[in-house]
Amino acid sequence: MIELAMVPVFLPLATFGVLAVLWPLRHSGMPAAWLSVASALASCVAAILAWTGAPVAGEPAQGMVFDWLVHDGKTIAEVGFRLDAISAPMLVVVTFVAACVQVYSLGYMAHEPRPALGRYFAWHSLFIVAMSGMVLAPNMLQFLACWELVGLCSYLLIGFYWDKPSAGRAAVKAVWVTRFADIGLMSGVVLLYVTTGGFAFEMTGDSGAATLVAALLFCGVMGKSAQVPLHVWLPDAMEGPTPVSALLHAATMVAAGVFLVVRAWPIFEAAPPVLTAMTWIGAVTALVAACTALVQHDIKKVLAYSTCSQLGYMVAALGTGSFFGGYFHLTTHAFFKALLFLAAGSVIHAVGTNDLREMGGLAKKTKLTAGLFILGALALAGVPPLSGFFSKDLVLEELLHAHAYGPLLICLAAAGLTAFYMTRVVCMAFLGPASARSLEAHESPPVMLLPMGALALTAAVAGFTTGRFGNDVALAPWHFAVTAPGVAALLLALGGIALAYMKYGQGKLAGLGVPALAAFIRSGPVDGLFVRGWQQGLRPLAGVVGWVDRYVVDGAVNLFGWAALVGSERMRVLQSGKLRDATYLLVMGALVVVAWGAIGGVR
Amino acid sequence: MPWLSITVLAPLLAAAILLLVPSSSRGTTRVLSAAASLVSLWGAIEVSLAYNLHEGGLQLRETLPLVPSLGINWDLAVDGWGVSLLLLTGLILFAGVFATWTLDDRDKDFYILLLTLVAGVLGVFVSLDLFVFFLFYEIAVLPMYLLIGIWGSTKKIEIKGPFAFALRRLDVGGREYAAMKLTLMLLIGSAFILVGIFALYQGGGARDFGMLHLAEHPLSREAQLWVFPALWLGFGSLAGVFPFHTWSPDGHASAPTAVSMLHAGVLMKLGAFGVMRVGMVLCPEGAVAWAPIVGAVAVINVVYGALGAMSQTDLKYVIAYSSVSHMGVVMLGAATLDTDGWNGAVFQMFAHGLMTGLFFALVGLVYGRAHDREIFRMGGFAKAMPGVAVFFTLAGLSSLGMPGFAGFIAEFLVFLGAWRSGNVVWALAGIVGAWVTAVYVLRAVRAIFWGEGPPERYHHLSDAKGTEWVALVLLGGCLIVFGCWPRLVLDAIDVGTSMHLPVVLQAVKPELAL
Amino acid sequence: MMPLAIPIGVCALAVLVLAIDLVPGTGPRRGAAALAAAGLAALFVATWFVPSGVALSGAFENDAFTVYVQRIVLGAGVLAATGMIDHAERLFPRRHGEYLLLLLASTCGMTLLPGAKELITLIVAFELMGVPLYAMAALHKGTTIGNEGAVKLYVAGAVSAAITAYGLSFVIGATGETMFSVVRPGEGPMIVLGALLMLAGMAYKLGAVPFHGWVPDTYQGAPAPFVAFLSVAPKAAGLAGMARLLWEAFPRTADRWTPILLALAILSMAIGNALAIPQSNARRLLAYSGIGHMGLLLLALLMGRGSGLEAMVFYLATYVAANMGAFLVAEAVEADGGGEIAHFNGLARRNPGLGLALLLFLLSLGGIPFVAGFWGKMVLFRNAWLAGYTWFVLAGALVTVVGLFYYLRLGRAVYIEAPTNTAPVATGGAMRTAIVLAVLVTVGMGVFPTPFIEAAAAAGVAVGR
Amino acid sequence: MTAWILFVLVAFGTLVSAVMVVRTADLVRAVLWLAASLVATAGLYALLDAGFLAAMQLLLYTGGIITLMLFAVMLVRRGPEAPTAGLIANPGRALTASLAVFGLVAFTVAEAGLPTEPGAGGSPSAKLLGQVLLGPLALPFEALSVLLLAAMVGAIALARRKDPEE
Amino acid sequence: MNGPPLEAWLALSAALFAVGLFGVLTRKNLVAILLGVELMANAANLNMVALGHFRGTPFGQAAALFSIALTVAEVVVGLAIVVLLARTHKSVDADAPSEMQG
Repeated sequence: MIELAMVPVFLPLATFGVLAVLWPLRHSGMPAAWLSVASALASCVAAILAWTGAPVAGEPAQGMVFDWLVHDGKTIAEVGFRLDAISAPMLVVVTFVAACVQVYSLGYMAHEPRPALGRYFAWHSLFIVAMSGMVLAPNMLQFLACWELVGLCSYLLIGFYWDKPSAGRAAVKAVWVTRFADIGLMSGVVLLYVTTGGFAFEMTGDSGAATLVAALLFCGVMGKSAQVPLHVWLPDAMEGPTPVSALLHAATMVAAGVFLVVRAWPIFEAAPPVLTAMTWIGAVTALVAACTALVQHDIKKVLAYSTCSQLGYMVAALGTGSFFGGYFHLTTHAFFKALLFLAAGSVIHAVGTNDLREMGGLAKKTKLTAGLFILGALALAGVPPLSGFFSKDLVLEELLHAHAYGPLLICLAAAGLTAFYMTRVVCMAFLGPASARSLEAHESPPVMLLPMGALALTAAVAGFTTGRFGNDVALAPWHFAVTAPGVAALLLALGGIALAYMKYGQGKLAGLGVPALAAFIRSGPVDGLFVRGWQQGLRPLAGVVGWVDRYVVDGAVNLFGWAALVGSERMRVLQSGKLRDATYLLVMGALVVVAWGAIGGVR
Repeated sequence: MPWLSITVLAPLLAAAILLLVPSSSRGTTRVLSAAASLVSLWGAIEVSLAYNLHEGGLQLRETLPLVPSLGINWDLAVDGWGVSLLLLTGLILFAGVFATWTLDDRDKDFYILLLTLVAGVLGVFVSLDLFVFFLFYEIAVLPMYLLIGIWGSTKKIEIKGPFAFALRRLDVGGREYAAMKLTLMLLIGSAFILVGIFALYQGGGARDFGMLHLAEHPLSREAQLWVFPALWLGFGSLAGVFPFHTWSPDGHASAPTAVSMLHAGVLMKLGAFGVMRVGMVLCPEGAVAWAPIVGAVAVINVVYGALGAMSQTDLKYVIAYSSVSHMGVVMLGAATLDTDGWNGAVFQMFAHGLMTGLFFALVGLVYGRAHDREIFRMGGFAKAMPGVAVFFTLAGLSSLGMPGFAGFIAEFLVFLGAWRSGNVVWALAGIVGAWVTAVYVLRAVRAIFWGEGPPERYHHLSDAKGTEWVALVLLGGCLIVFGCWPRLVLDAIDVGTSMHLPVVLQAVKPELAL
Repeated sequence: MMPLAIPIGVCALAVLVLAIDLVPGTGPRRGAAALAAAGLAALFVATWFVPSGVALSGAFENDAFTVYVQRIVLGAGVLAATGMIDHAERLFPRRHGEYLLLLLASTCGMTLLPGAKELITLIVAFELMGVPLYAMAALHKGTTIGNEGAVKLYVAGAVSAAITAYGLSFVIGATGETMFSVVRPGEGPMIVLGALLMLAGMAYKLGAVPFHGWVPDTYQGAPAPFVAFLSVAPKAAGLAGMARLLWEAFPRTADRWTPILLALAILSMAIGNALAIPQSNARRLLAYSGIGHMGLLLLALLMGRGSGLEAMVFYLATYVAANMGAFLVAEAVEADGGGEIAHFNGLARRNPGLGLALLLFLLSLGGIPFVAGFWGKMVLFRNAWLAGYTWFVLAGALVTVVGLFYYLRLGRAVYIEAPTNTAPVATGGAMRTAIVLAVLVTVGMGVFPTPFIEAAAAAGVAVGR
Repeated sequence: MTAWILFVLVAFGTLVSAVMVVRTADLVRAVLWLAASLVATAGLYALLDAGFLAAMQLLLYTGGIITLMLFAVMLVRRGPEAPTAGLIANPGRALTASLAVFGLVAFTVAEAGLPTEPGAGGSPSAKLLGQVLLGPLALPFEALSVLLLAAMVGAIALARRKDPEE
Repeated sequence: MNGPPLEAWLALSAALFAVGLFGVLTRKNLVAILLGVELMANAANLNMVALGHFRGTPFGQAAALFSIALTVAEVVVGLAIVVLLARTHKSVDADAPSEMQG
């Protein structure tokens, strides 16, 4: 079965290699695209087959490793594949969403110039390789390596429109922030090696080191999975083409952080203080992101903050002590958030702008897109029978079990807000009077609608596949209807939808929002912090160091040169060129020589 | 087949023959230099193939008495480290020769000096006799003066700061200034090395300069306490150790492409190699006593170099400062006295050599076409030169430690070594340094290559042509190959480390029990 | 008598040259110089066949040390004779004979000096070496600075001769004998005073610092090929004479005069190199660099028997070719343009051969590998280190860096600066052969120094046996 | 006793004439004073019963060098001698130097054990001197001849007015 | 019959030497400097003879003889140079020839 799992790594790698080296093929446009799409689809099929044959929780993992780093003759780090209950489902999610997005991109990116299209699909294949490599990583080192490669792909894909200055800044910002967080991750991996002598995912021995390693690893998670202080790069990442946002910045890449915690669960399990911190950070992120999403005008920004909020959910779930809740929510969220982004993409494709205020009444023009978007929105809001309801309630339930009442309340509030802002988007975009732009909107071609349909299907059905996520008990679907948090969440969701519909659908309740606060949140206060940190902190420090090096350290070195030159010039005066001075010098020299010798001896 | 002598002497022989070739015939000059570099590269490859990893230790030994009465003999042998660094030099030389294919004024002299320089470098990596080691070291340092002096470029530096009078008197920024400063600082370093060598020689009974002989008769602890710093400062000045690094920015910024490729790519490694192979292996107790200070200075190097690079707006200065920072990582690795640390240090020499070689080749191309090095005046170059943009990004990613490239392996091993040998602060500083590197490298890539089209003042920008691709593809390819399959070189380096480190660790005092 | 073969040979050659000059006829006398050069070369070869041993009741001994220094001096003589032909052709075509006779007389003195085992022989040989040099310095008669250089050399020489004589009187007074072997056991203040006076009297010829007043002006003013000879041969023979005097006549009082030599060495090295930095005239630069080198040589001298003198004579051997070559190239450039460093601009492009030769000479003077100077410095530093002068080696190495600074400044003019006029510098056939010879010796010794080091080792031990 | 008186007289004569050599402004008179001093020295030699040497001194020194000096002075004297030419410059440093020399020699002489009365062998007769010159000192004797030849040729080459080239 | 002791002779020659030295250092005229040198050489000869006499060795006088001869050779060349200098520099002042310096 392991060979099947290797397909999603080697096939796209081959595709990337071919596209990278044979530039005529890359410049050929559609053939290159189809090659990449084919390899993505094949990888998806292989992943699903591998998942069916994969060992269920408890069974030994199938794996294959080659030694990579060596230390005094012994190998200290291997590279390879490890297929088990945790990695198999994630592989399916990744490859499935990637395949859908690639097919979707055929339509969405059709009008791009040929070489750019080739480049786009090449990097997409590289992303699949990196993501699969990370999912199947047998040890923490390969996980870290692929984690960084995923960051590289995000940098490349965000900066796809490299001639747009804003895209360039966004791409660089993404890397800076994520790598800043990766300082923690790398230190964690190094500490892991130092304490355990290897890179395995579990840590025997005292829990002190485990706590520290877990905390450091969590720093990396906060960066990649956009937890509150370090989430500033995610909204800017929307500069990339929408399929990229769908694949990377919604479904898979941002979830890497969560998957890291799941993958290295034995370490985190042995570090309770880190877990409690995670619940709080997750909850806070969920709430803050939800509030910010409320006030955004750009449809993609709304979805970005919504992703940020859902990631908060997953992290909070992980913090409760069982990784299943987070993991399950991750998978369901991947499907419906990818769906939402693709739908948003076809909306943008239709009206040509991201600004919600210029949209309206698209339901009539783009029925299918509207229908799929609304389905996704409902799943996100947590309306049964869609998968969102099941996974979100599982999270709330776990929070309840872990007696984390504070985070529970915050998450409930966030759930309500989520429903509210999704409905706001639906009303502003699809319902209400048609704006100038939406008049000449037209439905997206089938090649875009087909993957959205597939994702819609999985978003609906995913709720029922609880059994295959590395957990031992399969929960019956109806189990949630009865629990208290489940009911509370449902009520809040319906309330949110109603309120939002009344405000934006029918224009009542005008006094609800506080425009000043909305404007302040939109301005991105946290982002401002980072920018100021760079402009007043790091850059001036570099300036000072540069100045010190050129004028002080280098100055001191030049001082010697200067002293030598000036000193020797001044000494030239001694050599007067007059014969009598020379004779005098000679005689006095002789006298000193003789005196020193003659008198010196006597003492 | 005495491969080592062939590899070392091929460039010298070619230089000698070039002397006789009339300078008018450009073709023969190029073919001859390319042939010489090919022979060296081929020799390096032969050596690495012939080197038997299981056996380890010193192999392919060639000895010939040179001045028996003083105990000096032409004693070449290669250990694990020598193999990898020989390979690096061969690669960089081959790329360097092709990078200056289009040079036209006085190209014959250029190639003669370049080949002499490389012969010096090759000689140092493989010579066992300290005297011959020093002899090659001097040969490697001196051609730089003429190379920078004749083909270098001048950059106006604003004169200010507390020592403005000194700067004004020495016409800072000029190419003669840079050439002279570089040569003098390195020669002052070699003065200290000479003193160190003579101390070792006397300690070994003043009979033989061979390193093996000297290793058997180590100096007393008190003597080692001052001999090691002498060797460290001497070699360190070439490796860009903090207070003596100031020649590096000016030297590399003024040097022509191939020269800075070779200098930053290979010559700085000479310094670090010297510190480890001569300094640490022959003065173990000195090395152990001074390791914390060497490490602390290396940390300054890393962070100071990275911040320095960030403050620069001239492309060549950015790369030069980044070399100082990366060489700091090498010295950090060396100071850890840990297997991973040393493996990482030597691998970093290898990886950084490739990276900087590629960087300076690219900078040469960009400067050759745009005749400007101010990165914030450029923009959108990717439209005109996509190939250069791709390889520049590739080199940048490797320098910021992106996995899949050689840079990551080296830095990761160094951080492992640092943390394991108890200097956590060094490791953290190194990791932060890597992040700062990411900041200024990506900023440079964006400033030069991304954005709308190139500003109108750069009219005839074109992508790399013909032979220029050789350097890019060769070095870029190596970065990826050695990044994905590090064992190709790491095995040899590990063999070298496991041969030398125990010698140093024997001198470890109990309190530093590993 | 046979051990004296070489000095007698040189005298015979001198007389022969004089005889040729007497032949009536108005044509320029090129033949004489060629004969002199050939003769000296023949004598150089003859040194291998002259039996060692004592001559004339012990006044002269022909041992390894004497032979080594004689070879250096004869080699310098050959280069000087060939080098001067074009210069003389240009400036005093009809007075070859006088110049050569003086040259050979001085060379005869120099071949005598290293073997002198007796005080008066030493003094007379020293004067025989010195007096002709005064005359040669002014022989050009055309330029004002030429005569100025000569008079400064002369006055320094005359005063020093008086001081030496005064010193000699005390030594003879104290011991009553003149043979070194007899004077050797002598101690006491009178001998010390005599020894020091003689030391001070002879030091002017080496150009050590307090006595160096005349060096830069004479080097700049006097005819260039003569300066090439003056900058090397008298120093070599002078040092050899002093080695004999100090280590064979006054070894007992060594602790009194070694610190003085050390002081002279440090002063010479420091001030010589320092004053060379701001020089703009090539010959003055080489003059001061010579004073710098004298610092190292004095250290070798004071280290005494065995390793010290070995390093001294070997360093002198490596120093001869490079220094004379550098002056000969300076002569060629001066004849074409002028003596300032600026006139050297772009020499490498005007005639690559000359440029490369000068670069090799400068590298050898600077102590860079693969040319003779490197080995000279290394052997000296090694011996100094083993003799305990560790700090001196570091100081010497750092001063070498200063040396390289001003050598490279000259090198920069040759290789980097653009030439003012691109016409190649005209060099006569003889000058070219001399320069090629110097290059061959410099590079040859650089690549294969072993025989020279071994011979130096034997020479080092010969003194004071 | 008479030896003392004679010594004092002649020594005084030498010293006075030496001082006058240094003091007189006019060159010719200075040379003549030098001649006087040399003759007095010859007298001293006689006192030290070095008869041959006294003769040599008179013959060579006074005869040879003084006449040469006079020729040189006449050749050199162009117009009227500038009055200041002969005068003394910076005597201060010169005085210190000469006193230092004298002091040094006095100091050493005081230290060294000197033979007080005349040596057993007394002063050598001319015959013994000859044997010495041609015995142990044969080599310097011969070398001296080469030196004198070279000095003559050099002097003529420099001083002659019309070179063969003109 | 005890004539003046050795000390007296040495003192005399030292005095002569000192006067000669004074002459060399103070006189501005080149020929006068030569005179000074002559005095110093003469003092040295006197010293040799005196010491030779008291020591009873023939070498004193022999050395003096050689010294006289050496001084003669020196003076000959010296005067030739001075005459040549007078012709080219039009003056015999010691500090006239100082074009070169530094």
